[in-house]
Amino acid sequence: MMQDTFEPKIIAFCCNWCSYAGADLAGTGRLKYPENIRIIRVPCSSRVDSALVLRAFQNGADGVMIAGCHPGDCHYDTGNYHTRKRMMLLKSLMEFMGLDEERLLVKWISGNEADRFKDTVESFTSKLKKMGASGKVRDLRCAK
Amino acid sequence: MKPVIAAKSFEQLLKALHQLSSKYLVVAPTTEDGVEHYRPITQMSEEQKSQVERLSLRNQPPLGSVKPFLFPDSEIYIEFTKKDGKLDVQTPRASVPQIILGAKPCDVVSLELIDKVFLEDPVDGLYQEKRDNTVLIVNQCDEMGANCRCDDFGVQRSTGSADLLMSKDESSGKILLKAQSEKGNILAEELLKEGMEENPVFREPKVPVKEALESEKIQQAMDDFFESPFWEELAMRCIGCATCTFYCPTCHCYDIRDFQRKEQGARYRTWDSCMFPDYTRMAGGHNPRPTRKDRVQNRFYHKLSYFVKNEGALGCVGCGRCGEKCPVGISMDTVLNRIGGEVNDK
Amino acid sequence: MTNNPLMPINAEVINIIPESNDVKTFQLKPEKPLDHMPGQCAMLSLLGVGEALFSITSPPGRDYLEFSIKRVGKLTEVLHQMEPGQTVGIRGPYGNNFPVERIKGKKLLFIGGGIGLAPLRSLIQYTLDRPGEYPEAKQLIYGARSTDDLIFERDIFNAWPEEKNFEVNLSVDVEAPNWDGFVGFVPQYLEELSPDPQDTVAVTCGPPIMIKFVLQTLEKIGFNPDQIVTTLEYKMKCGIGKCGRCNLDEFYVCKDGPVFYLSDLNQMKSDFI
Amino acid sequence: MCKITEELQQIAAELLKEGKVDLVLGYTKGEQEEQSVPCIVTQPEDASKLIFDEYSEKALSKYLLEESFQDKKVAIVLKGCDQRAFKLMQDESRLGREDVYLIGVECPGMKWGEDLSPFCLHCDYRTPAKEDVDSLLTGADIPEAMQGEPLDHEDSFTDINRLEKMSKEERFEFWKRQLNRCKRCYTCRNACPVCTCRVCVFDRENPDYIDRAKDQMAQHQFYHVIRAFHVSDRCVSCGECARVCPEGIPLHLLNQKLLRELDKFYGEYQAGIDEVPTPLSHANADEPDFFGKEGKA
Repeated sequence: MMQDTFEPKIIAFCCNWCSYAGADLAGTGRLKYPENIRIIRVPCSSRVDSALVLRAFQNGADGVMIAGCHPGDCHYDTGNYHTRKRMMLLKSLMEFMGLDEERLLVKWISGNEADRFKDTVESFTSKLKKMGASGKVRDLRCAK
Repeated sequence: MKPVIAAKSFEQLLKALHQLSSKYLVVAPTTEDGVEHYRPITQMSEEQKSQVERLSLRNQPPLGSVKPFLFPDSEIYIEFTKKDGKLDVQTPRASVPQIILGAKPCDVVSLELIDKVFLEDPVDGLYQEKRDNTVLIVNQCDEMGANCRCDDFGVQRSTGSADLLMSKDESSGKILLKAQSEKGNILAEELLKEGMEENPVFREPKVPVKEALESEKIQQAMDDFFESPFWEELAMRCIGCATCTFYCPTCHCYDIRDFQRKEQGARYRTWDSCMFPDYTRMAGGHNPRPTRKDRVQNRFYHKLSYFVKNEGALGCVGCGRCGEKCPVGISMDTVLNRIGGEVNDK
Repeated sequence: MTNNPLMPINAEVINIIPESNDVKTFQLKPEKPLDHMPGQCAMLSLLGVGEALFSITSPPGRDYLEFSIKRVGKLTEVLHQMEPGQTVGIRGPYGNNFPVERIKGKKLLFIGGGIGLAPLRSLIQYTLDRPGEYPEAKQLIYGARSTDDLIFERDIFNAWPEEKNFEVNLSVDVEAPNWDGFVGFVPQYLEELSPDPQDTVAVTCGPPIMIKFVLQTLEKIGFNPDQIVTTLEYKMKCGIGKCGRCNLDEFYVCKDGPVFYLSDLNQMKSDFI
Repeated sequence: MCKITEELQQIAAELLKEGKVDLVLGYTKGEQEEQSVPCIVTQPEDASKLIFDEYSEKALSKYLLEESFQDKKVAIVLKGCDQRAFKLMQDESRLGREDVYLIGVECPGMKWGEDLSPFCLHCDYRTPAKEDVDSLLTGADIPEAMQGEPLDHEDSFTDINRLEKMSKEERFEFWKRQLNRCKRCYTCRNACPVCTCRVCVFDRENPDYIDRAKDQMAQHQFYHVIRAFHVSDRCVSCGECARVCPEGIPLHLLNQKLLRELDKFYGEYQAGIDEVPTPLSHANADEPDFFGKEGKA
C-alpha cells in the first residue's frame, strides 16, 4: 500500500470520566482531529484487558489507543494504576513476541484536555501512517 | 508383474520427487525444533531435508501422523460473500494430488479405519477426494519403536492400501520401490522418467509376526469392564486436555463452524475432541457426558468397543502417540493391561 | 466439488407463525423436496451464523416442512428475526422415525413438555391423517412452564379436541388466571391421570429432566419398557454419524436415533439422560 | 529404593490405615522408561506403589479442585513448587488447608530429557517450609549441579536473553514458527497448577473469538498471550507448561519474561511464598508511570 494514501484504523478505548470527556470537548470545541479513530467508551481504562487489545488488532486495527485519567485522578481511585501496570506488561510481552508494541498507545487525557486529545490522535495517526498497515495480528478466517 | 524401481540413493529419490512438485504436493517426515511432522518438501530447509531419510526409514512413526493431509485440522467447504442482500456462494478448489513419502504401516491402517467411517454411505466427498488424490509411499518397519504396540493391533505387515512399498538395500544403499496400485504404477512411471531405474527384485523386510489381539474379545472384555471403579480412578488422573485425540491417527471427530466478517464469510469443519466438556454440551446447558469419567470412558470405549461393533475392527493401530504425549502417562496399555488382567482373573 | 453431504440446499421461508414468547414455527419450502417420516430431523443453517439440528414438526405429505424453533442461542436468535421470503440452508432428513408400523392398532399416549411437542406433533398429525391404520383411542398429555409457553394453540385448543377419540390434557407449571387445566409438572399429571397401559404405546418428548421423570412414572403406572418410545436430543454437527459427538454407546443419536424404545435404552451402558 | 520413597510409603500406609485420609495422591512408576505418573492410592496395601524421584514433575495440587476429589480427605505429595501452587490456591480461598494432609518432599531437581530443568537450576525453594506441611520428607539425592547457590534468572533462562538480542522481525519469525505448531489442545492450560479459573474464557459455549479455523496464527497469539498473562504474576515456576507441550513450544519463556519484567519494575515477588495480593491484583500511586513522561498538559 502506498504510504501517502494509507489511512490507518485506530481503535481508541476512552475512559468515561476523563478521556471520553476530553474527546467530547474536542468535538464541541470544533477541534479537527483525524478521522482514523473509532472511539469505544469504557467505564475505566482498566476495563481494557489484553484480550480486547488483541481482538482489536485481529479485527483490523492498525493501532490501539487506551486513554484514561491522569494518575491520581481516577474516578475509581486506582483503576488507571492497574492500566499502566498491565499495559506495560502487555507491551513488553508483545515486543518479546516480535509484535509491534508501538501500535499500542497508552495516554492520560483529562476531561479538559481537548488539545491533548487532538494532538495525541494526530501524532499517533501520522506515526501509524509511517509504519504502514499492521499485518502481524490478523484474524484471517475468511480472508481471501 | 508389479514394477520395482530403484533410486541410487535416498537423495536421488528426494530429488526426483522434488522434480514432480509442480504436479504433486510432496510431503515427508522431518523435524522442526526437534518435533517430528510431515511437511511439504518444498518448504524444507536443507537441514530439514537431511532428516527425511532417517525418519522415513525409521521403525517408529513421527509425532504428527499423515492424517492432516487427508482430514485437515481445518477445512473450509463453503466460502461466501453477502453484498447488498445478495449471497454469492463458492466452494473451494479441488484438492491437488499429493505424495506422502515415508508413511508408516500404522498410519496406513489408520487411514483404512477412517475410510470405514468417511467412505461409508453417505460418502464424505471432502475426504474421498483427498484419499483418491494421495499416493502413499510406505516403508515397513522391521522392528517396533519404544512406544509402539502395532503388533498387538495386527498392523505391522499391513500395507494393503500403500501405493508404493519402500525399502533400503543396505549393501548398495539403493532405495527400492514396489508399486502395488494404479496410482503407484503411475508414479513409478514418472519416477523412471526422473532418472530412477528398473530393478528386478524388491527386498522384502523381515517383519516379525505376532498374534494380534482379537477385536471381539477386547470388545467383550471392555463391555464387561464398564462398571469397574477403574474408570473413576483413571478419570481422576486425566487432566482433560486433548493431546491424545489430536495426535491420534484414527480420531475422526469434527466440529462445524461459521464465521463472517463484513461481507466475507466461510463455513468450515475443524477437528474437535471428545475430551472437551463443550463437545457434548448443548445450547440449553444440558450435557449428556457431564463428567470427566464419562469422557475418558467414551474415548476408550469408542476405540475398543463401539468401533468394533460398528466397523468390525479395533479403532486403534497401536502407534503409541497418545501414551507418549499424555502429560500424566495414560496410554492404550493402561486400559488394555487392566482389561486383560480382568479377563484372566475370571 | 464432489459430493459433500454437509452441503445444504436452499429453502424458502414461506410463513412464520408465532407460537409463544420464544417459539416460532417456520414453514419452509426446500428447492428439492425432502421426504421425511414423523420423528426425523433436518439441519437448518444460516451462512456465517451456524447450523443446528431441528425436528420436523409437520407430517409427511405437505408441500412444506414445518420447524418449531425456540430462541435459545446464536442461530435461533437470528432465525427468529427472519421474514417470509428469505432463505435458509437445509439438509436432511436425518435419523430414524417413530415406529409407525409397530404402533399400528395400538392405543396411543403422547406425553410432551414445552418445545418437546414439536416432534410429537408430526406423529400425532400422521396418525390423525390415517384413521384407518390408527383407529384406537389417543391421548395427549402436554404441559409447559406457563400458559404463554404452550405451543400449537390452534391444535391443542381447537383442532385436536375436535378429533374423534382424542383426549387432550393440558397442564402448566404455575397457576394462571383463566386456567382451568392442571397445574403442576407433566409427570405429576401423568400419574394423576394414570392412563391404562393395556395395548397402549406411550410416546414422549420434552426437556431431559421431564423425560427422566415421565419414564419413571410410566413404569410406575404399569407400562413396560417396550411400550415406551422417546426421542433424545444430543448436540449434533454432521447429522450423518461421522462427527462423533452424539453417540450413546455405539449408537449415534443422529443416525440410529433420535427415536428409541425405552427397552433399548435400558440396554445401554451409558446414561442416556 | 530412596529414603524419601520409603518414608512416603510408610506415611501413606499409616494415614490410610488409621483412616485419617481417604486417598493419597502421589506418583508411581509410569509405563515408559524414565517416567513417573500421578497415582491415587486408597488402600494401605497399595502404598508400596508410591514413589518419588527426579521424574515426578507433574504438579498435583490442582487435582484438589476437581469434582471427584471433593468431599474426600486427601493426602497429597508436594515438591517446593507444588506447595507454592497449593498455598496460592489456599490464599485465594480456592480450598481450605484443614481439608488436606500435605506431605512435603525435598525435590532433587526434575529432569528435562538428559538435563536438569532450568526451573530447578534456578529454584531456591526445592523443599516446602516445615511449618507449611504436615509431614516433611528430606534426604533426597541432590545432583551436583544443584548443590551450590541456585542460578540467576539470567543464567537459567538463557533463551530469553537470546531472544531479546534478536531483531523484532527475527523474534516474530521465531514465535510464528513455534506457535504455528500449536494445536490448542490446552494441555499447557490444564497442566498449569495456577490456571484455576472455574470456567475458562476459552471453554465458553461457541465463542466467536476462538475456534480451530485455518490460518489460526492470530488465534494462537491470542490464546498464548492471554494464557501467559493470566498466570504471569501467579506463576510458581514449575515448568509444567513447557514440559507438557506436545509440540515442544517453549511456553515458559513467555511466563518467565513477564516475571522478569514484574520483578524489575515492582520488586521481586514469588507467588505462593510471599503474601498475597499478587503484583497484578493491586496497584498504587508509587509505581512507575511509563505512559506519562510529559506530565499533565
